[in-house]
Amino acid sequence: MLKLDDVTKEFRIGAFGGKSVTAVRNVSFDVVPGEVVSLIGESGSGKSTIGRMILGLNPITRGSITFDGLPVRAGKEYYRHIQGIFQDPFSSFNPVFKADRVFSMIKDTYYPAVPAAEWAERIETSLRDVRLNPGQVLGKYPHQLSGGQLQRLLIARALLLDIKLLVADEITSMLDASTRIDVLNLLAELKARGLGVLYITHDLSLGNYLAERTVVLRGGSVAEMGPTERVFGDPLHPYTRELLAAVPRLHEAWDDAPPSDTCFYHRGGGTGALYEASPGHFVACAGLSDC
Amino acid sequence: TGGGSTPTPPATQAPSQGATASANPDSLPRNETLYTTGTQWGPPANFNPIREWDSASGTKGLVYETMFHYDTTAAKLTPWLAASGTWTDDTTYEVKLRPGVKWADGQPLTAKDVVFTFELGKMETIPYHNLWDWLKTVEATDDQTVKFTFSKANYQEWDFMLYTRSIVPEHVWKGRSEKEVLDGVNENPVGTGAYTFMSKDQDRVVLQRRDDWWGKAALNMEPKPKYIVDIATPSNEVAMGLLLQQKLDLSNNFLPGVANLVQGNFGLTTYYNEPPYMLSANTAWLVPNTTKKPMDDPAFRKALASSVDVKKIVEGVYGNLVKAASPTGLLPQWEQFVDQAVVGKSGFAFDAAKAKKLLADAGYKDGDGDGFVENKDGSKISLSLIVPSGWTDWMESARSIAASAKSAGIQITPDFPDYNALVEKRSKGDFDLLVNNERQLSNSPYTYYEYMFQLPVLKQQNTVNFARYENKKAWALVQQLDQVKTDDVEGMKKIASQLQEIHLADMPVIPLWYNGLWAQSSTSVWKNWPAAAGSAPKTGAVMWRNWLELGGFETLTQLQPSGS
Amino acid sequence: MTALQEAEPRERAGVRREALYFAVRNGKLLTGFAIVLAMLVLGLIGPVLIGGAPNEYGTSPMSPPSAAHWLGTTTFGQDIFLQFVHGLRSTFAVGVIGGGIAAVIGMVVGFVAGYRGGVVDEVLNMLTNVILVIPTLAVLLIINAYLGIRSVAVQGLFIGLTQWPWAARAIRAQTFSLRTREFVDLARMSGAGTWRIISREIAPNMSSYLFMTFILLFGGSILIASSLDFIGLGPTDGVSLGLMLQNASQWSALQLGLWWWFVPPGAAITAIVGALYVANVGLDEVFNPKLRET
Amino acid sequence: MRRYFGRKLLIYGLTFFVAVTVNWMIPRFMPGDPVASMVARASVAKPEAVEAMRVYYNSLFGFDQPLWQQYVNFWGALFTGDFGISIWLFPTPVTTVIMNAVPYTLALIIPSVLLSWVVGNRFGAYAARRKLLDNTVLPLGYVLTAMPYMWLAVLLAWSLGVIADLFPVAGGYSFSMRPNWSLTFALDLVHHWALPFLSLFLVALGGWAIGMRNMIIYELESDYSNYLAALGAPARLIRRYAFRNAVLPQITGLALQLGVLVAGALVTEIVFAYPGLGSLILKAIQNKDFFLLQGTFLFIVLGVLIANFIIDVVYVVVDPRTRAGMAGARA
Amino acid sequence: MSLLVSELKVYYRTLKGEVRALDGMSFGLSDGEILGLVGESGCGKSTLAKSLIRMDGRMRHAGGRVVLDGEELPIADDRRMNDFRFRKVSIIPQYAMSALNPTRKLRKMVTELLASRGTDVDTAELESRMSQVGLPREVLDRYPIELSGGMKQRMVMVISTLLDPSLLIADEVTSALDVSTQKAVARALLGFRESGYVKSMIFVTHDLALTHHIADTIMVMYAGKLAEKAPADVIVKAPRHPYTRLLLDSLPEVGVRYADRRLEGIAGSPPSLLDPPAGCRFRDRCPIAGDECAQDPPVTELAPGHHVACWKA
Ligand SMILES: Nc1ncnc2c1ncn2[C@@H]1O[C@H](COP(=O)(O)OP(=O)(O)OP(=O)(O)O)[C@@H](O)[C@H]1O
Ligand SMILES: Nc1ncnc2c1ncn2[C@@H]1O[C@H](COP(=O)(O)OP(=O)(O)OP(=O)(O)O)[C@@H](O)[C@H]1O
Ligand SMILES: [Mg+2]
Ligand SMILES: [Mg+2]
Repeated sequence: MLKLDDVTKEFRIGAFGGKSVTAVRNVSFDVVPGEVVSLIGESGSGKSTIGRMILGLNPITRGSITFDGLPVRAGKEYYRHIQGIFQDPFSSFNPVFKADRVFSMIKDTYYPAVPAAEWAERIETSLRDVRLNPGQVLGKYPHQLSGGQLQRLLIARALLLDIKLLVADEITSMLDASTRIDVLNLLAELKARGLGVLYITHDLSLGNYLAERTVVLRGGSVAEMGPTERVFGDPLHPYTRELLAAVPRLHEAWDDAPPSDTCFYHRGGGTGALYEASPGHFVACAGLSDC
Repeated sequence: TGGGSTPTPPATQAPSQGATASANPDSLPRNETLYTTGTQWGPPANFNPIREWDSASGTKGLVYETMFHYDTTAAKLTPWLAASGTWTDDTTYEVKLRPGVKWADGQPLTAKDVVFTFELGKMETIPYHNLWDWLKTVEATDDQTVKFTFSKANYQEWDFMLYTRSIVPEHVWKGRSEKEVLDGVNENPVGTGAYTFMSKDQDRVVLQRRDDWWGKAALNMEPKPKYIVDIATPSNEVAMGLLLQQKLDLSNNFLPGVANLVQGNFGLTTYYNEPPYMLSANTAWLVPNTTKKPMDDPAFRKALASSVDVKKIVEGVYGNLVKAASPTGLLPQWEQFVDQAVVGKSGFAFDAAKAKKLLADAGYKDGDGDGFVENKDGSKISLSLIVPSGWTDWMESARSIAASAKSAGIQITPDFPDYNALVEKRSKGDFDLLVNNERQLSNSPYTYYEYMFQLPVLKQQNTVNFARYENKKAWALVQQLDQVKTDDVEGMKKIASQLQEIHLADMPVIPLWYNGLWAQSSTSVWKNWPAAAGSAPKTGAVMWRNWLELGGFETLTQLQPSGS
Repeated sequence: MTALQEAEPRERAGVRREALYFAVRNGKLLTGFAIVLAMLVLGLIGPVLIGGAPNEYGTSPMSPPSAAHWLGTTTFGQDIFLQFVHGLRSTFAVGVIGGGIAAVIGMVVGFVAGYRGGVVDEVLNMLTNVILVIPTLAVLLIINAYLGIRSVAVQGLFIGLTQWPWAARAIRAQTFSLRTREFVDLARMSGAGTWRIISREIAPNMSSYLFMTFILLFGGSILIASSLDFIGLGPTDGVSLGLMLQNASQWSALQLGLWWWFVPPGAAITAIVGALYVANVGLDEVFNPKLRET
Repeated sequence: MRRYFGRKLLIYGLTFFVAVTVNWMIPRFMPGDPVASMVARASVAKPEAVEAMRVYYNSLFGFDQPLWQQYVNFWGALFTGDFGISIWLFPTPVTTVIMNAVPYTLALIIPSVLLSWVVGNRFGAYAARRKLLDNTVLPLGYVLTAMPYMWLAVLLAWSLGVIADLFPVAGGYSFSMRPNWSLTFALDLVHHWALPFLSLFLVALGGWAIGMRNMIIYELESDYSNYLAALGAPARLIRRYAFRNAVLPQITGLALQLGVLVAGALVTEIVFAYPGLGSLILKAIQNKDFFLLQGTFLFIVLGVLIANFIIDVVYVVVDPRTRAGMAGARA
Repeated sequence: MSLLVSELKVYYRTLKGEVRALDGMSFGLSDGEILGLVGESGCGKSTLAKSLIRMDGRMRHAGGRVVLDGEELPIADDRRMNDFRFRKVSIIPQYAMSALNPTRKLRKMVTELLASRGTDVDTAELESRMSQVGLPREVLDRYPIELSGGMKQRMVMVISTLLDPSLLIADEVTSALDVSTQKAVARALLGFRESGYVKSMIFVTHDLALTHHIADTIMVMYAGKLAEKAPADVIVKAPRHPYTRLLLDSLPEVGVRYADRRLEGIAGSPPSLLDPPAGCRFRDRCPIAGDECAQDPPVTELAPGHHVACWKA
């Protein structure tokens, strides 16, 4: 369904783009319907940039992103199938308007002909899907709603369209533990209905909770990717190991990252050549012998 | 440029000058200095007497001198560099120069200098080039005698030349190119005059009296101020402020409202202590473009003349600082040339009813009832009156003219184009009405009539006959007047009377008021300023260009320090 | 993000209601607007009530304020109060036209540069900087001198055309920070076009800021216009406070002791512009909790 | 850093180019013929003489050449510091006229800009969050900034000059003086300078004070101020830090305001008949002296550009953030 | 006991009335103890942290006492509090990333700050503390802008503890960091206690797992009140308050997958602090709430050091 092929993104900064920063480097992966792919990695590793490229909000420097075989084309048709939710629910709403304006914007563009009553019904259904009480959230300003409520409003908004792919960028970073888990559960339910989800996070445990497959990014390129249980259960790349070790666990003591003596790191400038360690499990290493 | 703008250390000049300079010239003693303003409008640009229109004040009159001065009260030439001048025959004029006149560099003034000066006029771009249309030769018959031979003797104009052309030293000027003569700065002027330039700066020139000036002995005259500081004219109100602060002795600016101060106790005087306060300097004319409808109709022009309430302008705009003009427009100084009989018969005065009647009689009627008359063919009359933008008093006057014309049924809209644009319109004849005062008081009303009637009318009229009025007879009379000897007053009067008849019958230009010879002086440092009353001098107290020869210089010689 | 959370406590009252609450209690805002409003009303209804042409010569020149002439008369006997109320009108007109045009240009340039970014931004930014660096009064002087200014409207136009750069810069900066806010992306994903996003998403978010910009431009226009009038480059027709000042000064009002001719127009300009500034600070306090005096 | 300056220079270059080009166009494309007015002033009646003069002046000013040639020549002349010849003050070169006036204008602008900036900022910083001052003295600031330059100037000239007779109301130095290196003369210069300076200074002062006050309130609420306060640092230190940060936008503000301040100086000079560029510009306009106008305008543009550049340099020196490569975001 | 907080009430003044962000908190902290403070967003954690060192303009001390090392802290008196700040109580604020003056080099800033508190900088000591948190000494000659977020965070830690305060408040110092930096910072905090730079510490966070790693005691807050306070292990392994339990239940761990085990959040939302309902504030969301919960539950000590405010515990 969604396919990234050797995607690279360079940001030009300074006047007339003198300097450039490579935010994403030769990244390839795909997302199929009904699958959650989680994108993890430290801050600045390029996760959001990938999400924004998929959403057509940032142009691609090199490589290609195709959706159902067609290249990304920001516009009405494209967004009928692909929607995104951003990491900050508060800034996703225009603070001077009521929160449910996000719904009417959808209506204006996609369903201008739908009668008001029917539309109200659709919104209600959608809100109930995300387990919100319409009476509690409609007609309110964003600041009168909680982060979790806003987050779910956004999901409900996406659901109004018959989308096939959802890019969820750190949608839980602002939520406390209990609200967070509600949102995650919702995503999981949607997945069951055939929705493809690109779940972007830097919190490994959340990625692990939800995703079929995991892509670990480091400095813009893929360090390791594969089925979640393999990546988490048998991390091959030292960076993945380091990350896993740093995650605080409730019932275990912190242990130090295993010394990274075995593998050659792919930092910036590498070719990004991935080695397939086991079926579907890729790791960026110079070669098998090193790992 | 000038030495004044860069400070010079006092050490270098103190010892050498100590003997002659009575005070430190870096700081002029107040009681020996005359502060004037109203002459120059910016930094002194040049000291070239040929550039009469923009040379630093005093270049002509104080530094360079002319052969004669003209006494406006007595209406006659006063010999100056010349000891005498006589017509030896109808086309030959002989000047005897005064002996003992020295240039500032010590060289004597000779007839050759005079010849040189007039021959400069052969250069095409020199302002008095057209003199050579009727002047045949200039010769120095001896060191002191100059003989002018004319192909056609324009006596009136010649007298004007005699007191307006500065004589320049041949030994300094010889070999200067046309460009240099016309455009040169003439950085260190060598003149025969009573003053030399001491310093200059952005906003002033400072003149210092020459104690070896020839006139002290020869004329028994001495200008009293040892120093004259002529200040580049700031705005009116600043000039007034300076005057009130007694930092200024003579302001030749138009200072509206000064009448109030003259009446009050501010130590300010003007020529008269009642309206019009000032002597008259020139006539402001309302000039109709006689090539356009309906200004081509004398009847309309006469109605227009009657419709203007000059009194209102004189009182309202000028606060009585000016005088309403006589119907002939001739300055009061020329009163003897006004033929009262002609004026009595066909003169005019403000009379809206009469103006209306004149219009009606001539066939201008208000057909559509908008309060304004239409052309005879029924087309609308809507005239614009242009005066330069920024000339506030004239702008106000134009508004006033429009208002009073309205009451007579003539639609006039005042318009204030930029001066440049106005000049262009004026010279191309692209206007309806304008106000103009180009011609100043002179030795002869001839200059006024030349202004009114000069022919032929060219595509571009630059200085005269802006009305483009064509009357061959009038122009012939003007030329005739030119050739009347200047002492033949009766002859002049006769022609003038004929000209006045034409003028009043046809009204090519409409006289409005006499602009004043703006002169307001403070008596705090200098007294004995010219005044109408008592024994005070009767000359004009002006430093304006070309006016020093008309009595301005003489005024300086009669000043007295207030302290004494 | 943490700052954001703190700035928006969840339980605070509605932004608008809160702004209103503080607005009606803000002395600066109220005083400022009251003065401006009073002047505006005077300028609007004054000429209608009094009637007569402001430049008409009267019979009693140079008379001090009296019952017949509330602010006295000029050298020409014109009624100064009548000129004053007409002058207020044109002064407000110049403010509205000049400030309005400058605000519109500034907003368009600022929004487009800020929202579009990239080369468009660079080019607009360059343009802004160029116009910013050129001393505008000098340009105005030249334009005025050569083209001549006939009416208050043309004067306002010229002022508007040269005064916008700082506003454009300020708005660009604001837009720049707003456009990275995610609701803008969300609007894009809802199929909104550039123009719609700017006008419906970004602009409403800085409405108070835009209003303040306009206030400052308004005041600036009045001051510039009065300077131009004073130098004699004002409109040739009509009356304005600046022209009154120019006339008063040209006809030596102060030297002749006609203070009533000179003081009111200058005081009115000062009052209007000063009141606008004060109101601006008041507004700032209303919309910005940090500036509120607790 | 180099980029930052490169970019700035590009803008300056462009501005200069635009300014020069516009400038060049003025006498050539505006209505009214400068030569015609020159000829008209010379009061020459004879058509041939008029024509001769016209031809002569046209060639003198190069108006007889093709436009592109004139444009190229203009640039050429510019780089040799040749702005042409003044029409009004013919035949003085424009450069000379300007150079004579410039010291006066600089003497007015530089101290009034800098002093009002420094004093205004100090004052605003001091008043911020001090209720009493904030409510009493700052309103005065608003009134001052809102005053039209010339109005204040004329009031000062009248009250302190004409009425109180404390200060002279015209000229750069006494009309009785000749420039020399003496204390008396220096004092005289200062005496004449005082009122124009004061009026410029006062009007600008209020603006800076207000700006600073608002700015510093933000800074006093900022995280680093809160942190310092939480560590018990005295208010003095916090204010000092806040001041330094608040001053940075004020530096940029200075660059933004420069054009306005120059304009104010021009008007003030006119009121006080101070022999600087302002009086010159007014006269150049009144006399249609295109070349002088061109020259003064270019000179001002150049002056503003240089001042801006200095401000940019200062900015880089005082604000570490620009040096850390964030330059692109600003400018 | 180094710190004793009793019945502390701190309210925010707002237009609509007072927000009772802290409504009667009592707890103690002994020497050398690290107290982890957790709780839902908006429950008053930062308010507690702030009120112990510097209340902002909108906060009002509505009651209660704070005693530090036997001395009462005049928390409502900004001026008198100054003597205690930095020397006795210090803070690493939530906004550590922007807490450093951007236009001063760090060395200068530290010097001036210390000078203003009447102390000189002991450069050697400073540098040794910096190296302890992994900061090279060159950092002192840089501007804050030139440091990464983590470096700034650690620098603030060093600065805040320079005068060896007896109580350090660390407010969500790790939430903006990625996991590896988070770990480094947390370790450094532990190191500080070991080296005796600080005696005791309150560590505010929303990350239960992280707290568990560094805190000795964990205190759970709910809606401005204490819910449960116990040694870290006890909280994690045997929580008694229903809120604590539900909180723990909703924590995904590495290894827990939706497919395997579906975690559940806590239904409902916390009460408004503007006008909080009487009785137990968790009552509406509590699965085991009963009638007695209409009464305010007292804090009871179930086991030594294990305090719970719940009728059902
Ligand atoms: N608009 C932009 N212009 C320039 N650089 C950018 C831009 N957006 C992102 N970058 C850079 O690209 C890199 C990747 O940023 P991105 O936001 O994708 O990271 P991330 O993995 O989402 O980080 P986080 O976890 O903090 O959200 C960073 O170095 C960032 O500075
Ligand atoms: N300035 C304020 N004015 C009014 N209410 C405030 C203010 N600051 C905070 N509050 C309210 O006080 C309560 C406690 O806030 P506090 O910042 O202490 O929460 P917190 O537990 O630190 O939350 P977080 O985890 O989000 O930082 C919240 O309900 C909040 O809305
Ligand atoms: Mg991101
Ligand atoms: Mg907090």
